[in-house]
Amino acid sequence: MEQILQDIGKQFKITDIVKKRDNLNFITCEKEQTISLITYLRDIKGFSHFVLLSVVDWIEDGVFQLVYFLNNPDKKIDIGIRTMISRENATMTSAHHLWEQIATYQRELKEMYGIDFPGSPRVDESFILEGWDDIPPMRREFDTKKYSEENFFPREGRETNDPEEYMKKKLYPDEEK
Amino acid sequence: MVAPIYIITIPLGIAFLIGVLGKSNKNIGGMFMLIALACMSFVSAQWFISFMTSTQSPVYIYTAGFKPPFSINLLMGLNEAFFTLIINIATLLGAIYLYNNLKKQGTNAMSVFLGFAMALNVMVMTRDIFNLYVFLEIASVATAGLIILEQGLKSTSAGFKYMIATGIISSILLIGIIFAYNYSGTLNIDGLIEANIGILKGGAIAIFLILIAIVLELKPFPANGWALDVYQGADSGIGAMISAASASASLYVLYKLFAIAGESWYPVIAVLGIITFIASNLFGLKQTNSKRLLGYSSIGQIGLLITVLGLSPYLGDKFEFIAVTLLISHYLAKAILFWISGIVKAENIKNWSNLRKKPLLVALFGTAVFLLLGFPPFPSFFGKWELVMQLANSGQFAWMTAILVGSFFEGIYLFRWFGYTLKLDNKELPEYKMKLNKIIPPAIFGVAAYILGYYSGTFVDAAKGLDYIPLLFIAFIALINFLPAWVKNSISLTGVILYIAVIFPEFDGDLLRQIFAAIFLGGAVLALFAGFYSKGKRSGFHVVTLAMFAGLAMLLKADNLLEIFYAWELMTIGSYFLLIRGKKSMPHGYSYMMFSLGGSYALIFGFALAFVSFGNLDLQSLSGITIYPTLAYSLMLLGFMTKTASFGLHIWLPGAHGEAVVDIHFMASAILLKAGVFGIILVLLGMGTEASYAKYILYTLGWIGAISALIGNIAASFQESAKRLLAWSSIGQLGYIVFGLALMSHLGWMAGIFYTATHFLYKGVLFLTIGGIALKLGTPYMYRMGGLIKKMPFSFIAVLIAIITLSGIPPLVGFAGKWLFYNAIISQGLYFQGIVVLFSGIVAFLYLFRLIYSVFLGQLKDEHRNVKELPLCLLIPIYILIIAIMIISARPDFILKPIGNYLLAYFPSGALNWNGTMASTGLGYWDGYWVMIIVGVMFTLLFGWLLILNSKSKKVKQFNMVYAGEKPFRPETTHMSYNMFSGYNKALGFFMMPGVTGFWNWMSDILHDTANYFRRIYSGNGQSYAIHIIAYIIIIYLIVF
Amino acid sequence: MAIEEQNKKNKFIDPDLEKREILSPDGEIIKIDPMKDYFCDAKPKVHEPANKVIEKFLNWSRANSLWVLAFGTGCGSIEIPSLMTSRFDANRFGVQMRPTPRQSSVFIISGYLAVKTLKRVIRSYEQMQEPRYVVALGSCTVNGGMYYDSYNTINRLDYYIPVDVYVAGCMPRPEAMLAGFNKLKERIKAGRAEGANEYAEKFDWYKANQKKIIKDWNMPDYNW
Amino acid sequence: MDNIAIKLLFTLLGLFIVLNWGLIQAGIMNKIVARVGKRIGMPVYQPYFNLIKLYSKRTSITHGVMFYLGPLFRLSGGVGMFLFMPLIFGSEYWSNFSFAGDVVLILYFQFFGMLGMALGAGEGGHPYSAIGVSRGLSQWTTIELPLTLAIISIAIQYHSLSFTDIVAAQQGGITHWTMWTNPLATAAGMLAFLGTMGHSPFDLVKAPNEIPIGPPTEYHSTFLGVLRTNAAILHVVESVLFMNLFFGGATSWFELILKTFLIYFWSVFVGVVFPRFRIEQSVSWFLKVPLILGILAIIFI
Repeated sequence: MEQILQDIGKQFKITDIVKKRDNLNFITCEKEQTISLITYLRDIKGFSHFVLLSVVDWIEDGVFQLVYFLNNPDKKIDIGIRTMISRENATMTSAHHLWEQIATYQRELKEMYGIDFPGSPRVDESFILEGWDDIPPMRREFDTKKYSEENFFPREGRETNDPEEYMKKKLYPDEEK
Repeated sequence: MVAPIYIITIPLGIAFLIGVLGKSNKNIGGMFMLIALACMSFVSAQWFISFMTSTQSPVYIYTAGFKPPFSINLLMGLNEAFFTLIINIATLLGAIYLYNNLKKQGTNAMSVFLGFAMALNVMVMTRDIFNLYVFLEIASVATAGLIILEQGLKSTSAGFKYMIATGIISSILLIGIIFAYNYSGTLNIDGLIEANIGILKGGAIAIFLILIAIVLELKPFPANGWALDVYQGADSGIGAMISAASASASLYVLYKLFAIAGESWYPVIAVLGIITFIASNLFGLKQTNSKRLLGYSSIGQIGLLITVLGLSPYLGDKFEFIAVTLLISHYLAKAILFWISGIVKAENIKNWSNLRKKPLLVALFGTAVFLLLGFPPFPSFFGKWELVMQLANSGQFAWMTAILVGSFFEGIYLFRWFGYTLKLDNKELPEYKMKLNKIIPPAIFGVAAYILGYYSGTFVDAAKGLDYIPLLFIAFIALINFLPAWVKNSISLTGVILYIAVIFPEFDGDLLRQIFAAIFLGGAVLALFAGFYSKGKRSGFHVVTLAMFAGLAMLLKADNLLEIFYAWELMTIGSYFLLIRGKKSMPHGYSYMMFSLGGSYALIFGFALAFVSFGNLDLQSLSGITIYPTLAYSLMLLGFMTKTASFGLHIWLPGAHGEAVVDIHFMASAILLKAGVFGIILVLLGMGTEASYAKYILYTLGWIGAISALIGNIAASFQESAKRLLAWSSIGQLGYIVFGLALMSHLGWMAGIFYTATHFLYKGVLFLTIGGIALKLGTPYMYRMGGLIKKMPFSFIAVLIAIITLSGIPPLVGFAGKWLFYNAIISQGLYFQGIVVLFSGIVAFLYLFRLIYSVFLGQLKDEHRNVKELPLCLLIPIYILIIAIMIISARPDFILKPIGNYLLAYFPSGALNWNGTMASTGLGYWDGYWVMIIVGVMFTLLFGWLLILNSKSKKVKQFNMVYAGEKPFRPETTHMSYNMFSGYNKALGFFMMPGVTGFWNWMSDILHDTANYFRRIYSGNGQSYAIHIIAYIIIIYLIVF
Repeated sequence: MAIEEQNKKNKFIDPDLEKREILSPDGEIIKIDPMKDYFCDAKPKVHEPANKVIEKFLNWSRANSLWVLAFGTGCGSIEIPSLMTSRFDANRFGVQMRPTPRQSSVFIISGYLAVKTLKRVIRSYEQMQEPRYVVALGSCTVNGGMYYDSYNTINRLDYYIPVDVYVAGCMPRPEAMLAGFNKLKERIKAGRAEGANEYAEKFDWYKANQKKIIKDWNMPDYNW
Repeated sequence: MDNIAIKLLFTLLGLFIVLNWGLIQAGIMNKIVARVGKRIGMPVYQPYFNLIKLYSKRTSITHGVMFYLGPLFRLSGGVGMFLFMPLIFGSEYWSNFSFAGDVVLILYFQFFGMLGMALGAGEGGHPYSAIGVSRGLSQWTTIELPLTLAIISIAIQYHSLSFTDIVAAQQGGITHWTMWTNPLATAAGMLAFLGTMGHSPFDLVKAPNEIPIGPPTEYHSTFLGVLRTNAAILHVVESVLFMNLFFGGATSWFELILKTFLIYFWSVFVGVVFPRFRIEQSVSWFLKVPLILGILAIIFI
């Protein structure tokens, strides 16, 4: 693992290495180098299995953090490649040519976060949400409660309670502190 | 009377005259040449006519006033008159054909041509063997000159090889003559005959050398490589001359010299001939060059004629008829073919498809092909028939087989070629023009073929009863081919109806023939009526249709075996042309013809055995064949089963029928196949069940029927094309019929005949509707149809009734067949075949459901939203058939009772008992009338009930259905039709392995590979050809002595 | 057409429902409007109950023959199999599962309902034959339950299809469902389960609510 | 004609009895199946509720004429089989209209309903209908094979295809039944019977979960009611067919009810025990054991 990280460091600009477990590391690299890093890992270092592609919305920093999660089945090690892309006009190079299934992840990200992957197959088609016309719902600036109230006819008289408080009150009404 | 010597002097004189005229007067020279040839033809024609019409005695012409042996004498007898006539006519027409070529080459070429003609005449007429040699040489030289007329490497080398070969041959001939003179002291043929030199020791060698030389002149296999190059290299016009005129002359020479040789040489010659016949036809299989192919065919035909000469002792008084008809056929056909090949200028036979642009040429080509292969109404048909009959009469079955096999090989390549011509899609075709002088000669020969065909028919006793009126009517239709289709259709329809009125009373009292006449001719009326749908000219369609129906009608009328065979072959021709009309039907039409041809030869073999056993050709001769009866009956059944497309012989049918358009499909399937059934009935009636062999034949036949039924039905279930589905279904249905007949019991035959009739009805409906729909929608594939019930309700009802009938569901009449089968099987004890048949009957549900569902139900496609109901001209015949089905369904006794009564004559036991409308056997009972009433009443009552309960149903559109919470996307993706019975395919798909097709392909590959392997002896090298000739002589010598 | 404009605006184009031109075998060009040609566009009608006495008898039999559409919309569908097992045995109340809406009379909305599922629910509901009943399970169908603030889960089912019986809980146990069925039976027998007619009466209101959240409305207004 | 009128009345009565017996039988079988699974199960009279409910649906839709007529064909098939089937041996009036035809008629009249149903389902336009029909037909072809063999074997044995004769020959105690005298044919026939009933393991045709209900997937309301009515009649009539062929027929209604119950129970019994076959498996299966039994039945008759 260390060896691999060293090798990567020789060729790519790695900013941050987080060691979670012996066999799981997260590394952060630049947006431009990401795809070539993944290709390198896949072809040279034996990370032949693509696990998932995920994203974290750092609205405070104004960035999306993409995480490509790869697995090396021979050595039984995992690696997560993090890369930051701007929230404004979020686009990322598509990686569907490496693993076909990435296209599906990218389609989901496009729908849920509005991150564009030009050239990825069917990336513009709706994936889970049919007919969504608002801002992508998983972006943190999207106010889901407001949306729900506007669209879904909330039933009047609905109360929301903290379960712990509520149960306490109900079961032990005398015990007040 | 003009003296025969003028045949020689006129060309000689004119040839010199032309030479004198010089190069400047080519036109006059040409005129003179034509006039000379015309005069020669006139002289020989005059003599021929006088020989034929009066008791003219042969005339000897003595040169120089002395009698032989001191001078050369010529003979003008009937034979000579005939041969000079055909030679002169051929040369005259050939000169017309070659006029421009000859003119281009100048007057010398004309002189050579005249010399060529004269030499051939003298070869025929001379009675002096040395004179014969001289003129043979002259002819050779002239021929070589003519060959190199067309300047080019090929023709020059061909001419050279020709010279080498003829040089060797001449020298051998000369040596032979010297020997002969040595032993007999005379050169006169009559003198040689008298001397009977064959009995002398060295005389045999003389005869051997002379005969072998003449035989070599006739290009026997394998010493004929040079000849092939000649045919290929020479101009087509010259090829025609060599093949038609020279060969005729040489043949006559051989015949003349035979008299010297004596009886003992006949078998040798016959063997040489048959080897040539079979081998060159075999080698023709791989040939693609048209002229070379014609060369093979020519050589083969001449081999056949040599064989006939050699076999003349067996042929008795029919020898001359056989020889002349075969010769004439070869002569006409080869001349036509060579001439046509000169017009189209297509070397490769695949390029002959540009012949299609000129219907006249196609007609001529077809005439020539069928003429060569001995189809009616041509002379060769009668010639071949008599040949086979006489050979059989003399017990020469091996010869018969060999000749038939050789003919079959010839058929293979001729029909492939013809198929290419008719159907091959070939884009880059050379342009060509039809000049009048090139088209007249083949046209004349074409017409002559038909006239002579009629004329030669009058010489055959058995053919006296043939009815030529339908053929005349067909000829008339052929003449008005340029009219639009509806006019021809109306005329044909009128003709057929009139013919029915004439012919039907003839079958009075013969129920079998009445039923078949109703199917054939009633079918003809319906088919022609349906034909009104077509626009345009439909060039040639009516001729071949009527030919097929004429054949069918004649089949019923036939009183003897020849007439049956005549009708059979006529029908084959008609149906071949009908089937090959489809878009992609070239391979299928071809395989149809191959099976038909093979079937015909099997038939003729069987007929010959029947003829020999019985002594005459009456239909009774089919009963009680004593010579090889198993073989005879098997062959006849095999021959007829090629039309019923029974298992093993069925591979032509799906493709051929699948490609045919609606009315042709109807004719080919619902009607044509029944001809085979009729034939099988005739054979089985003759065979009976008593004989020991009958049991085995019937057993086999029963299994064949059962397996056909099974294979046909299972295969039908896996088809995607509706038309192929119906075609396979026909195989299955015919399998039932064959099986029913093979039961050889009252019930079995009743079922068989009943099926024959009802199959015509319901399949007719299916073919017309499905065919009409396929035509309307432009596709036969079921997965591209669907939902048409809303657009074509009448068609749907028709198909529904037809499939209920076909599947044998009560109350419609199909059930009667199933019921009879059950009873017949159980009472006859053929359980396992019977089970297979019944199983396949149930399998029929698969394809029937698929047919009606995929076409009419399910999802209507976008592009079919505006289609209309079928045209009336199709609906009317369909509904006539439907009405017939309903009548028979309500009262099945209307048809079953007469059949039963008829069959009592043949199968007295096991008949149905009729109690009113109830039929019963020893086993079960069934009352079609009551079933119909009960079902009808019940259905009406329940319908009323449903209407009351469910009056407020909301009509919705085609996508308003439960689609798992989704909506259907498109009709195409919602219509479940492709590979419909996939589960069944997984379980029973192995039945569909193309085993039979594979077998026949394997056979064909073996044949072609053999041909290809042995063909390599023709290296194209003149020296090796010379060696071939010499080796041939030596080998023959060693074998003979 | 309104749906079409809306779809265009939102760029939710369903290629299968676009108008298209097809060449027929005769060479004629056919214009196809799938929405009109392939779907029936009639609206539902109110079907008045028959004569009171007869209706009572019919309702009795309807109540005793509840054919449930096997369509699990949410997490509650996992309770349905256990409902049929020997422990709870809904069969004895005449409750049977049917795989197709055409043959079912009861629709169980089993829990939360995403907008995407709602579209299918509406289709299936409209394809059921009248009279038809809806049993809604779980608090999600009552007021959104724990998903009350989700961007794609509805809050109130009765705004979209008429509901006969709510079975509250998260999740209600099978016993509760059985109680719900018995409640439904009572309702049917009393002749109060006329949801289908209500739907037809207030059809426009229901449709407006449905279309408000189903943006790519690619189906006819009423799915026959 | 009086004869016919009385016959008609008796036939209608018989139809009524058979229909009710069919419904009750279905209820009893449901109950039995439920008890096998340790459930209480539906009430015995549940089929009546279902039927009334289906007939009293307020709406129905139709996809076209053939769709409308499909159930009618199906019901006609069932009723027709009933009409041509003699119920009680020795009774002229309970022999229905069996004078119109013999075993073969019944055998082929089965297809009347099947074909109509298949066509009606086809016009529904639903691909699942077509899949169901294609499976059903595929399976039927092979079901019929052992059945045909068995019938032929019986026909050879009794020299008759007539029900009356076949039943008459079996009178006089259990040892005269075909079951006893021709066990191979009975075995083949009863295996075919499993297929005709469409219970597991041969219920892929109606495979309720993958191709909902198979052919009648689009049928509902009254149409489905008609189909259910037919099913009730048909199940009894099929059982009567096998009873007449193999189990000595019936001389009284009680005997008929008892025997048909047991015969029908056989298919339910097997269905409860065995899981479902795929279509090619069931096709191959029928071409193995039952076919061989049928062939042996003919050889050893």
